[in-house]
Amino acid sequence: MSLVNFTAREITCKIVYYGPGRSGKTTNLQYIYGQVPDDRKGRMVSLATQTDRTLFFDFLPLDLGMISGFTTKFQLYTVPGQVYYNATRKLVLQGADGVVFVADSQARQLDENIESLQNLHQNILECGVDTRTIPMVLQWNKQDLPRDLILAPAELDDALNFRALSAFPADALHGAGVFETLKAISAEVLRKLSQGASGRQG
Amino acid sequence: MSADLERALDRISRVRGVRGSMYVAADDGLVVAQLLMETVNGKAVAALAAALARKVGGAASATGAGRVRFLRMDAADGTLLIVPAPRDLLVVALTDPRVNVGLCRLEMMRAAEAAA
Amino acid sequence: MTTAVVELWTEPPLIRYLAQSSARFVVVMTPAGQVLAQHGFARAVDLMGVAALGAAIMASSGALADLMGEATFGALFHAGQRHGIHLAVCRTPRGPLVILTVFGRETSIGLVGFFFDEFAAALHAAAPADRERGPILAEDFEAELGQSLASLFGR
Amino acid sequence: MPEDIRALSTVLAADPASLVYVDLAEVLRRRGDLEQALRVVNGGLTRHPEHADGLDCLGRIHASRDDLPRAREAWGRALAVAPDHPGALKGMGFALFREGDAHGALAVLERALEVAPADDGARRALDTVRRALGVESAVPALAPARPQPAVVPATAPCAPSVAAVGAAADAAAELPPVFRGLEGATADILLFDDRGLVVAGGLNGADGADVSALAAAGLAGVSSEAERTAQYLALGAWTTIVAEADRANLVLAPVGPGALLLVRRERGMPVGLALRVAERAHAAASAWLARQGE
Repeated sequence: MSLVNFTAREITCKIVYYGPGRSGKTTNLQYIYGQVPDDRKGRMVSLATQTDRTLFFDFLPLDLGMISGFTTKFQLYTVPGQVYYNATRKLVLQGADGVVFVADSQARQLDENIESLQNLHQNILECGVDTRTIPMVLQWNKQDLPRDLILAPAELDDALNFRALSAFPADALHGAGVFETLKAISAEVLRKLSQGASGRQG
Repeated sequence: MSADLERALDRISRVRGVRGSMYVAADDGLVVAQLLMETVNGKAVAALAAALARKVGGAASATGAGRVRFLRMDAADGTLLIVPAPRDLLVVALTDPRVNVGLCRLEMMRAAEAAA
Repeated sequence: MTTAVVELWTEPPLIRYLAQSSARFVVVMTPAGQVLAQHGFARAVDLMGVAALGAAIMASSGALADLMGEATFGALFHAGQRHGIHLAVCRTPRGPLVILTVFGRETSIGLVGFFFDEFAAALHAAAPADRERGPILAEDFEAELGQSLASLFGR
Repeated sequence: MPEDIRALSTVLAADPASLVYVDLAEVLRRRGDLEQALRVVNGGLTRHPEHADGLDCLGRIHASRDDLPRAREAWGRALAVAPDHPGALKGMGFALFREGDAHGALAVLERALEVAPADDGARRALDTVRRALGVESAVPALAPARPQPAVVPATAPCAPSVAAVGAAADAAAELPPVFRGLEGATADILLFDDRGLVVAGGLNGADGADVSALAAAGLAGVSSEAERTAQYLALGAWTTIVAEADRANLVLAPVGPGALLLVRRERGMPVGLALRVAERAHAAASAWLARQGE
């Protein structure tokens, strides 16, 4: 639930990048971290294993600047993708204001994508949140790989996007689609605030 | 609680007017072992006694008095007694105002030895 | 000494707690790691990172307790050379809050723990019930968002 | 000439532009050779007029000479060059406190501690200032400023504290003879306030040197600790603390609001007897304090 400080005119929102192992969630955050000037970001915290797989989460605080008279801050988190880390995924998901589902476009990863998306829905439900109302966007990552290895955005839409959510083809390693994805989820999350939905008031 | 420590605390608590006695970790202010009347908040006694012992210990060395071996704070409604023990422990007793301090002190010194 | 408070009702108990416990600084946050209030010498600290990690520790310890059939493990304490931290959950009508206390050698975990109990009770008593709120942002926020993100990415 | 002074002088002679002038001036200051220290630091500052360490050192020398306005000016210049200079912040806090501006000192010392969180000197100084203001933490100070302290607290920040202790000790020697007739009236009985300032009596160290100010500053904190302990353990008002230590027994007791009495007796004297002496000292102190209030 986003945190609104009316005294300091400040909004803080939590956005979680979700998806199967090695789909590129951490890469999204790393690209954002690399692009944003120092005065608009905090330190990026990564709890990773020795092989650089996310163990608990990555965390990146961002300062979006002034929106509608509020200093708007986003906290971006990733979850560990591997199936056996579900307990920690659930913890990171707690209190999320929006979710970016990062799918791996490779055809052979389709089952993992489906399984992870189902797992996301289940975990959101367990957090006591309605999956139909939580702001969410999809990202079809690794679209830069050879055509014969990947599914096209339309195919991924058919397989994963049942709710007709906004979806963005991406190459997170080189930055393509990262900005558009972040912009879309930011708009979804802030739209909820403009509609007077849930929130903690200070 | 080891039997030796338990016995030592039991002897202190047998002195008339003692409301409770305990071993406290001097640095952390946490209870290591305790024998208390129900009305005594062991957590509070441990934390505050350790803080007082540290403060008086520091001040005593500033006056050139050396290391404190026995500390007693008298108040209108009770007395707090503290004896430093080996292994960075404190033996602490909380008593009624008119307790036999000499007897209590003796048992606390023995309790300190039991912690060695 | 800095103080930043999002939820004003947390401030008096927070200031009292820091003074009583002689801690260096205290952060009050949601279980999701969002900072509701902080007080003390925290200028040199990456507060956002501290909150995210503190909340994560509490969340994982709670999950571990659950797995082991414990209701909760209560407070957590880590001792360092110069600083110790005390992490605990306080239940309020506003929902659970995670409290991170950082303290130095001028006090002790015993004192921090003792005064934390008082603080938790004071927070519980001071917390107003959660309430619905109206729209926060103007409906035409999207143009500003677009500009903000564009400048963020140097576009 | 001591070895360190010789070595530093040689370096400075070989390279008059060297920044080692600060170290040399500081060594001289600590030895009490204040005029020579002043000459050295002024020489260095002629070449390096914006050298914050040099300006900080100049402040310390002026403080040691008891020239507070000049000390404050020097620390002010240091802070103009380097706003977060820990030494200058501490010095400025010390100067402001001595001039009676405890609120100003509080703000500056809090900054000093933020800049150097591990600096025990700054922390002690801050504690002293907070006690003087009647605040335990750097809560926005609501307590009214107390009158300007008559004696400098022994825990005054950084190097000037040496001078401060000296000044306090000098003052102690001229204190009123409250405990006349009691054994150890000026060497083992001390009356001080809860800000750590000596009021009457005196306390000597093992070497005979006056440690009144140091003891008062150290023991003042015991009073608030005892009050807190008594309050939370529901013991009512505390009346006495007895500490039996290796070399002496100490009896500490509050005398009216805001004043504390310390009686020290050798280890061999029975505690009961020491308590009797303390009772007599307490009566004398109470009577004397009551007369002051008339």
